[in-house]
Amino acid sequence: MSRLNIELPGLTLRNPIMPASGCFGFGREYSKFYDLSVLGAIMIKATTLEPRFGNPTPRVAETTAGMLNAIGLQNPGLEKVLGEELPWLSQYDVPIIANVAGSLEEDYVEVARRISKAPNVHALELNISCPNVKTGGIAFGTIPEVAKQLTRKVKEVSEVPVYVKLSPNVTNIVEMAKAVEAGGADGLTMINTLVGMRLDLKTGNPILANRTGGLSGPAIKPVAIRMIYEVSQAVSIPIIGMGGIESAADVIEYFYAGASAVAVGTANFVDPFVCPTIIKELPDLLEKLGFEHINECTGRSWKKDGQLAYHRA
Amino acid sequence: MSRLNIELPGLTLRNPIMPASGCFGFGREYSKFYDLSVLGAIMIKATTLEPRFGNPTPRVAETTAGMLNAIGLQNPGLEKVLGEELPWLSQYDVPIIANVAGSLEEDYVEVARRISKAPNVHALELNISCPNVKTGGIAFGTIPEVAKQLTRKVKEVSEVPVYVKLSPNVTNIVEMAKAVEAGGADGLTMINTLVGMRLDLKTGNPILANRTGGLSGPAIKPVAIRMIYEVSQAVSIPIIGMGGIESAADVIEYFYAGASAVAVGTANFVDPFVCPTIIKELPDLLEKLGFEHINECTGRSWKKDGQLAYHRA
Amino acid sequence: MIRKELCKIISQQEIAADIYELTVQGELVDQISAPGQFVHIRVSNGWDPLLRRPISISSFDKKQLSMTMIYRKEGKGTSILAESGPGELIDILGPLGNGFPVNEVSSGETALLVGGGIGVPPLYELSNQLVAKGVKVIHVLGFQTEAAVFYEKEFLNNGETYVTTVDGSYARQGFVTDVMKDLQFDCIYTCGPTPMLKAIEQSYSNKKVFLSLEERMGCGIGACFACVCKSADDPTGVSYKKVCSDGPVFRAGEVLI
Amino acid sequence: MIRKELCKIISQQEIAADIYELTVQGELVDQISAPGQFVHIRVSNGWDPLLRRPISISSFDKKQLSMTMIYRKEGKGTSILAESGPGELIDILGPLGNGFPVNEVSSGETALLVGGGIGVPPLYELSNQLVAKGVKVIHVLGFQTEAAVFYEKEFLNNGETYVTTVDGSYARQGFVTDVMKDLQFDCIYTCGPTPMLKAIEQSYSNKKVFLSLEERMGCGIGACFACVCKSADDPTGVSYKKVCSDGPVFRAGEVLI
Ligand SMILES: Cc1cc2nc3c(=O)[nH]c(=O)nc-3n(C[C@H](O)[C@H](O)[C@H](O)COP(=O)(O)OP(=O)(O)OC[C@H]3O[C@@H](n4cnc5c(N)ncnc54)[C@H](O)[C@@H]3O)c2cc1C
Ligand SMILES: Cc1cc2nc3c(=O)[nH]c(=O)nc-3n(C[C@H](O)[C@H](O)[C@H](O)COP(=O)(O)OP(=O)(O)OC[C@H]3O[C@@H](n4cnc5c(N)ncnc54)[C@H](O)[C@@H]3O)c2cc1C
Ligand SMILES: Cc1cc2nc3c(=O)[nH]c(=O)nc-3n(C[C@H](O)[C@H](O)[C@H](O)COP(=O)(O)O)c2cc1C
Ligand SMILES: Cc1cc2nc3c(=O)[nH]c(=O)nc-3n(C[C@H](O)[C@H](O)[C@H](O)COP(=O)(O)O)c2cc1C
Ligand code: FES
Ligand code: FES
Repeated sequence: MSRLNIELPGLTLRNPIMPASGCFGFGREYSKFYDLSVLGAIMIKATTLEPRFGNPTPRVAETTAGMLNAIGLQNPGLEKVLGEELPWLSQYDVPIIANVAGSLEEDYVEVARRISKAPNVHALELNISCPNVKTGGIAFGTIPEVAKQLTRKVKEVSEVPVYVKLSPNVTNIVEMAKAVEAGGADGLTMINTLVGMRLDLKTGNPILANRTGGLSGPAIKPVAIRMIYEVSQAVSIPIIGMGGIESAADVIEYFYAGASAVAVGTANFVDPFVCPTIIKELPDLLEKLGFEHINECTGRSWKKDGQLAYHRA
Repeated sequence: MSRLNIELPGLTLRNPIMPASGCFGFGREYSKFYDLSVLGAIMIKATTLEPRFGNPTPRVAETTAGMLNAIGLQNPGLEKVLGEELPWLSQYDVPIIANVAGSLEEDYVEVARRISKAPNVHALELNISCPNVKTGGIAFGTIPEVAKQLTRKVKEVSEVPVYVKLSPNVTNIVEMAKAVEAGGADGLTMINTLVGMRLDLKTGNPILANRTGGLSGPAIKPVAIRMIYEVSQAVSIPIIGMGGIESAADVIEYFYAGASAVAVGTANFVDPFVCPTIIKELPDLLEKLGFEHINECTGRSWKKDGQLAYHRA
Repeated sequence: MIRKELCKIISQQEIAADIYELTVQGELVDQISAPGQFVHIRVSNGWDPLLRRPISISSFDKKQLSMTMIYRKEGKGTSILAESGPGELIDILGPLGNGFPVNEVSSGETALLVGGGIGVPPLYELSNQLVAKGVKVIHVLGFQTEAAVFYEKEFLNNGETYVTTVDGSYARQGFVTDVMKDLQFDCIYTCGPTPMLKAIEQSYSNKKVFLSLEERMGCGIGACFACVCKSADDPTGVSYKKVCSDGPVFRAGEVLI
Repeated sequence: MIRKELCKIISQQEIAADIYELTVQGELVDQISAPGQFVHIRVSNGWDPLLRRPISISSFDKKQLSMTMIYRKEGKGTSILAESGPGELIDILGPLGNGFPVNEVSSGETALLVGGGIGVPPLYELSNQLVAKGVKVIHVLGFQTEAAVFYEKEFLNNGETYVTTVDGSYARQGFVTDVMKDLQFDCIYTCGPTPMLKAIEQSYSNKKVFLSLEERMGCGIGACFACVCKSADDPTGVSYKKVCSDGPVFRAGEVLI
């Protein structure tokens, strides 16, 4: 019996481990390292209506135990994702979560409407939180009413469940979470990156051409854990957690906080095998900790013993 | 000629390096390692009207390249700080910045009024941003109007310049900075800790008895740099920067971002000599980078060449 | 005086399952004032892991300027530490805290030294010093299981030694408190898990008892207030002691554990 | 095929001021397909520093399964790397990218290899392979100063070699472009700082020129879009190449530099 299978809105996962959006492209590169069908799901790179080149380089900068990125949502655009990337991915037995981005509400809605029809897209991840795009994004991710409205519009057209990706760059993350839940979100993914910056010692200029970028990696894990802990107690939709995950122990910590599945981003760059390695190590760790199934871990930090985890209900 | 002397409201500093509040007690412990008079200034531990025990233990937890603390403003109270700690510190030729905390506006005002009279207190640091105290604190640190009001009240009674310590746990740090500037703040100190959490793998419970705590250390440096970069362009009062500083290169990066002095917190725990080491290494690094004085570095990341740094004006 | 020093590793070996004995040489050994003091070890040059690790001094030799620590390889920091070998330099801050008061027992009296698991090490130097001044020592050492037992022979050399294992895989099955009941002594020195310390404090309120506490630490020198505990005579008030600088050894009844 | 492997360090030595020559052994050497490919090195087991460091392969030997990298010790990562010694294992991802096309010159023709500073290393294997197939090679190697010069003798063994130093402390004072003016050749292969590559691309638009680019990288394998550059034929559009997987070597005029 598997200790790892998980049911979430739209998603029947053989395990709760998936690469995070933007850290895995559309899977082609990592398919050279291992069979993508071992993954629980794949969160593909943000897709916008039109192709985008993104920001000028340098686009990444290292920080202590983290990195900044300002890719700027580079992607080949909806047509190509529908015409090439998703069909290519359909050779693998793995559900796809499509990350949807845009500048205007209409863009989001149009991408959501069309990409949700793709047969292997089982859920959308609404990216209202990208810190690296000048127009639009920021209000969607920081003003509850705006986020709720966008969620509702996207829900109206989507043929699959919609997860909303929350930005950590807010005073009150619970308020944002409740707003998108009220807007009809089927789940949450959190967290996106923290806005950060590095300056070059020699020139005094920002290392990133975009000046600021999104901080990811182990450095942000405690912030993500705290936010998931708070939000999971305030909403009744499931959370896919992310931020600095690099080991099976990290996955359990995210579940304890309140996550029902997790995504691994930056760690893929350090170790391309990190996802299959975690998937392989999780059952033994669960055994050692005395859990029959990983869903017993969800919310353990705040739930009374015996209370049921979301996905057991 | 010194490359390091700095003039800030109320503060004539032989160098811009000072230990951060809460990371250096009242100086007694570190005085066993070196002569405290080598420091630019000392930010003493938060002082409240009444003595406080603080939170239950465990109060610290390690994170990757960072740590969480939930000390809970433990301190001996205003009387004892005035009667014992400040007089003891007066044996050193070093200006003291008194960190003022409280639960109610009246508490802040009373502490500020009295502690600002102490002869070696040259400035106050208004701690409106402590994430580890249940009452009060959070509104002061996240609602611009409340912060402005408190700043104004404290300014009315303080006999020395008032620096306001900003919390990074807000959507819009610039708005907070402008509010306290409008309230009469003479300077800003930033950043305080990010709210974070760690869970124990074996028990599933938070490691900290207080559950959440404040994240400090190198992990948060890119967030601090970004915020100082943004705020320094929007206000005309000087900034004392902090967050993960551990080397002379870090100090320069903070100056480039817009700081006019810096504080070192967590790194003192790792290396008790970190402050004097940085002070010793700074002149050589400035020489290597071609600066005659450290004040040439302030705001370099966003200033046109030739424009003057705040403290040169 | 507390020093921060790059000490040279003389030897390191695994003496029981995941239990390492590490001997280093450094000037700071000369500053040690009592058994039961500890050091704060930086295990990496970088910032992962960030904090130093507090480890007790288990024995020292001022002539050789050498000291030995015994620790359990457990998490990130101690795992890295376990990889270092002879000749390498490690950054040590110490000696820290106040150790066991050896003068609380006199020559001819009997001291009971009770250690649990990784609380056993600091008792070894204490035992040596007590024996040297003519005190009779009895040791009760509790371990989880056979594979975790260490230093039994070393303690036996100093005096009567009872070993217990929780799972009964070696020596007597049970807890140290089971053995203690039947022993006669004038003073207890103990170090180990908190439940064990609590049990001993409660059962022997009529005796002189010294307990060595553990707490998560930041600075290790008294500056950060991470490691405080409440004074026992002011349980709801603001009086406190710091484990790192006022302890780690306290007289039973001095602080709330 | 790209592999991730713990390779064994055979040797490491400082061959010029802060310039290290590192030779390792591993199965991944067998996968190298062209000079100018690179590897992505993890310098720490922990997360500080986090990212791998891209370093070119400067020569390799498939029989011995060994390869050599030459790098400048500069920041955090390369400083840690410089401390490792023979026998240690390092985590290497590679071979990565597409190297220099050796088939663009034929036996009897002349290839000009132009390297600047730390761009010199990948040209060494290229030089060896060109010489092996009967191509005449001329090398122009630019360095900052005398102390930074390396591999002059090795290149001399393969053919004519001109060295320049910016400060004139060794050989000819000036830039590589000063020397190039006077030389006759059929094809240029170059690697070095961007201003040098730009100057060469502009001055020799009539020649076959292959440039190896540098860009800050995340994944090194084409997944993260950190290292893209614009296609030269679509300067304001969305066409791009990735330095890590489409490069690092490009034909002049292929991408905007
Ligand atoms: C005064 C004192 C003396 C000690 N003496 C010894 C000894 O002689 N031998 C020995 O094996 N252990 C001793 N300990 C416990 C030892 O400090 C911890 O086992 C060790 O810090 C764990 O580090 P890690 O890297 O294995 O674990 P990690 O899980 O990586 O540690 C994470 C953080 O938690 C702290 N931490 C974890 N467990 C403990 C603990 N039990 N006590 C305090 N901090 C903890 C670490 O110091 C670190 O800051 C002592 C503790 C104290 C306070
Ligand atoms: C394809 C390719 C091949 C290279 N080949 C060599 C070589 O053979 N020898 C050599 O000495 N150097 C080479 N470099 C440059 C080398 O990657 C950097 O010097 C090195 O990454 C700097 O790391 P650090 O730890 O010294 O500096 P840090 O300042 O600690 O680096 C911080 C971050 O910035 C990145 N970075 C800093 N400088 C550069 C740079 N110039 N190019 C790309 N990333 C950078 C680092 O990789 C790291 O992510 C190559 C770069 C690329 C892209
Ligand atoms: C290079 C890079 C690109 C990213 N691109 C996207 C993106 O296109 N859409 C998105 O929602 N998140 C994007 N993210 C954020 C990640 O999906 C993830 O939320 C974040 O990095 C935290 O996880 P980590 O610490 O494991 O990387 C990106 C992150 C990185 C590092
Ligand atoms: C143990 C600890 C206690 C702290 N106590 C206080 C405090 O009393 N008042 C305050 O304003 N900031 C306090 N801080 C925050 C620091 O002053 C500083 O803003 C923060 O730690 C970031 O700097 P660092 O990364 O260099 O530690 C404390 C930080 C730590 C780690
Ligand atoms: S550990 Fe800092 S006061 Fe004890
Ligand atoms: S480095 Fe990731 S795409 Fe090139």
